[in-house]
Amino acid sequence: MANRCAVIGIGQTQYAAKRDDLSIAGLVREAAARALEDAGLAWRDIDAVVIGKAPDMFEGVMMPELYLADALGAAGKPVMRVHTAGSVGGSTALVAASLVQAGIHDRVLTVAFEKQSESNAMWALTPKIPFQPPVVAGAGGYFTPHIRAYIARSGAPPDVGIRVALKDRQNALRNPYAHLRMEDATYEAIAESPMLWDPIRFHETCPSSDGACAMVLASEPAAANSPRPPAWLLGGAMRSEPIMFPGRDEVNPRAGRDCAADVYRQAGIADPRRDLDVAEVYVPFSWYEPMWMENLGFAKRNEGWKMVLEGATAFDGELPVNPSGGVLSSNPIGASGMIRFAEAAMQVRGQAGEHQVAGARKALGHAYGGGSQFFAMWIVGSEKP
Amino acid sequence: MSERVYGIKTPIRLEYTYIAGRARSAFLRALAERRLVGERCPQCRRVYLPPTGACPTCGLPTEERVEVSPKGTVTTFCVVNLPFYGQRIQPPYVCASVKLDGADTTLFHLIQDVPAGEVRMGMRVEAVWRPDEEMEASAETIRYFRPTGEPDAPIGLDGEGG
Amino acid sequence: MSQQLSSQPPALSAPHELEYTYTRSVGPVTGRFFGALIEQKILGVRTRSGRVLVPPTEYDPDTGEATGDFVEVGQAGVVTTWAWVSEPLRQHPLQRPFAWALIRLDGADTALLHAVDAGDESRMATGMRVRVRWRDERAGEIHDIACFEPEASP
Amino acid sequence: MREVAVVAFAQAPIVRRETERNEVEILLPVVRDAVERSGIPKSEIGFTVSGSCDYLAGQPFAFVMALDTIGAWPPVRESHVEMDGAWALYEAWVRLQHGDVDSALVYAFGKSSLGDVGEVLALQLDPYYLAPLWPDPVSLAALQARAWLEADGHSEREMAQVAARSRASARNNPNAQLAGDFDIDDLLAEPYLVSPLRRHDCPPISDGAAAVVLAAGDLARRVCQQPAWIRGIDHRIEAQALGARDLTVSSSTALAAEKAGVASGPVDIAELHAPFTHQELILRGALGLDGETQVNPSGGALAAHPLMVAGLTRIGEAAQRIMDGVAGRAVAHATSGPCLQQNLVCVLEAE
Repeated sequence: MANRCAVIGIGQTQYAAKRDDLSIAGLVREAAARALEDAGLAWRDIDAVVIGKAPDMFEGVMMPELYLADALGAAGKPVMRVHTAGSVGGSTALVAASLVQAGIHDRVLTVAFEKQSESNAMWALTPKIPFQPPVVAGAGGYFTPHIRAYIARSGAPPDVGIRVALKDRQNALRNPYAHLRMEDATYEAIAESPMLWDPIRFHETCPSSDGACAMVLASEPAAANSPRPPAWLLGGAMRSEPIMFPGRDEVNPRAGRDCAADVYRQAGIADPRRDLDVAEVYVPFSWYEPMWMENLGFAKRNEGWKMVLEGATAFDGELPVNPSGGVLSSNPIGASGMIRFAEAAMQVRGQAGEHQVAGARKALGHAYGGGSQFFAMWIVGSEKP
Repeated sequence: MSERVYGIKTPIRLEYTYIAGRARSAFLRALAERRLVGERCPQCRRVYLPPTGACPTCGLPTEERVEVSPKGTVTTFCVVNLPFYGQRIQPPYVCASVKLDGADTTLFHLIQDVPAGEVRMGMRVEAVWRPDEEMEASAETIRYFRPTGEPDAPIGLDGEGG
Repeated sequence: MSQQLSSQPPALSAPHELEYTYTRSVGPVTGRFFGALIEQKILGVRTRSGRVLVPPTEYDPDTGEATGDFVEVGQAGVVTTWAWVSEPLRQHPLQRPFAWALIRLDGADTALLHAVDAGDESRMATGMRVRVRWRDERAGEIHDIACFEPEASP
Repeated sequence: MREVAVVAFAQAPIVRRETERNEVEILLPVVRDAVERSGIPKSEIGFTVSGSCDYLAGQPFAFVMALDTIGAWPPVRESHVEMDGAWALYEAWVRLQHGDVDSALVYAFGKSSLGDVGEVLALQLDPYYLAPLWPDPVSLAALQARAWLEADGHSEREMAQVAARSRASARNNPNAQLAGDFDIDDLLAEPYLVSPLRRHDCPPISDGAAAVVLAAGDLARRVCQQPAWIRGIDHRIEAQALGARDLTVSSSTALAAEKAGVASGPVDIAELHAPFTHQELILRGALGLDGETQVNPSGGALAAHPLMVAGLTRIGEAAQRIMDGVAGRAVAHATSGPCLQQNLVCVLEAE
């Protein structure tokens, strides 16, 4: 069976609208160097590097692993680059873990990044397809119709999104790396912010960020002498489904449900709401929190919004969701999935500082991409499986 | 020592040819005659519009062509209020998923000739085409969809069997 | 493909462009190199092992270690290899036949890749010396080096 | 290491410009052909992974369309690398080591004709020092060719011989794009394209797709008469700056070959992903191949070079010859980046 794998080093950059103090190599290096330092390792100790990011049109650098080889100390080593749209940060971590689980490498550096300020996020995300009508709705234009369908289906009160955004904005104040730090976040300030794609308001939407996140994944023997407690991989899974087919439930996609069931089975999670202590979930628009609560089996169908109103997902709630402030507070798209995976690992290592959930022992990292059709999830724990 | 430069501007312009492919070209050519033609999967018998040439659930080529009605139902929609890069119409405007009668998948297009606040899920709409002299093999020949005035149609809220 | 469809007219195609002017931040090392170009100076950077890298990169290509101090290098150097372009592409630095070359400037241990305006292939040879030709209006980017030209033989 | 084998390979006829079908329509028959040849029902394939590059089509998320070709329903374990399909095969080989999944579908597609490959590939280079000068891949390869010619007393004739041999071998490859008999002296009489490279030294621009099915242990034996076992597979990268590299050798190929165990036995055939003639000769040296090895019986990248596909095709072509019983031990190689910057080596053996 697969070998054990542990996270022994984590590094994140300061997320911001524009990191104009760094080159692309410098941005990736900031996260990777911090991960190595956290793991007590030097560049030569790393056996392989796995890089992930979303479309290369963001930076205008094609297959950037080639240019980044020296910034990641990769000369003479294996390097791979993963691209699975928005879930890429998560799938990259799973591909890196796969190398350790397969017994091929002992110490793998994995990095995910996006430097969106090099161009314009909307431009880079909008495919230019001839013969198409001018129906350019932007990223939010794809997801808000599914939010509308969820509200109609679940009967959720109209302000659930505002409450999620308020929670994540307040959580971000406890995360030194967060991009958006809304000191005066209030219900009214969010409610009165301009409607971008009805029903999503300005403060219920994720920012465009520059940022990178890195982790050092290690085999059991390599993790034995890591200076700080490791986070043990208890389960990891990916699922994909097509974007458009008859009967597809775009609000509660089966790929997400199947992926969660697989990762829970591997980690021995019978009741996720009871057995997990914290979840870092990919929520780029506020309403996706209640929707993913149902998709992940934390709540019954059409009742995810109740968890928000009951405060279950609050920082001091029964199952804190996105104590880091989440994607709503920092969104370098290629890195966001890995930030979720890394923040989950930080929680079970007791390394999350101001936003540490007391006593967190098992945590979920979740990422999704494309038209809610690519899913990557992992569960990490403080105890060896 | 010399001053440090912080940034550079690098113009990148690449020219491509887009090949619509067999299935999509047939769909676009039918539009020039104001006909909406999808393709049916030989195995699951579902009609895909716009067709991609393959049935995504069966992994089989779709070949049989099926003409569907220019009328359909809004399954869901969003109201775009914000200006952003690459936009070609002034906000606010409504974009909606429209399931045409006879098709099993939805078309994403504009809804106009109705105040944004009145657009609703289940609303019956019909295609508004360009004038004859502007017809060509392009999805831009459908300018937008507008309400037909028929009573709303039920839509499977729970995502039937998804 | 079933018969029914093979008598189709050819597939539709159309041109489409991918265009954006990227606003890049260059970071401290490249930033110093570009800053020096404005003043008609060429900087290299020293690795821990003492090698001088030109153009200066932030990290040692062999070890991944951060590079160290800057050092000014010569404005002329030796061609280590070259290639002759008889029909320049629309975005090449010169629009008349020219040579791409790897040029190890005096004082550098690695070679810079740029264009050499030699006029004719016969004037190119590995080992020849070339000198930088500065652009008149310099903006702090790689085009401030307009190209290189064969050094007048003494 | 768990025994994993190639049990099926399929590819599309490689053409200069596919103007009728889009990527999905090219890929669909190739994926179905490979799955059918594998004898494993599509629904039982445990993992799917693909290789492609958005910049070839100039569309972000171009790979998402391809998902339609594999019938990803019910939802599948699927991943994608923005690299040549050979690296997707590596990811599949790693995944099969875990033991919970026994088969994998690997596919790759690429239409190099849609954009201007000379400009598109320049975006792989350093975005501050090099990409803004827009050096095209032929120019960079020409720099390498001259360094190699002048370093070891090689000749342009040796390069022309590689071209002639490749296109003669391609005559018995129905999927090859360029095939035929060429006289060495006629080739050498041609003008340079970018000196010292002539047109015959350079790869064609191609559109194509390929798919491979991998299976582990007993499943491989059950579905395939003579599986092509992956005895070793490894890949390495070098720093990119051409001015900081020794372009006359391929150190990353030599290192990958050592890790993959190339030297531990005779090599009947080698399928090398050398887009330019001099690169095949550099790779032969790095892999330690002698006169006994037949190189690129398929014609190699000089006969057909769909970007993001040609590397996976080398593994497919080598494996096919083992499955057909024509070779007992084969080496396949794939490259990525300018002037052989990153290289993958795979050793395949019959039982």
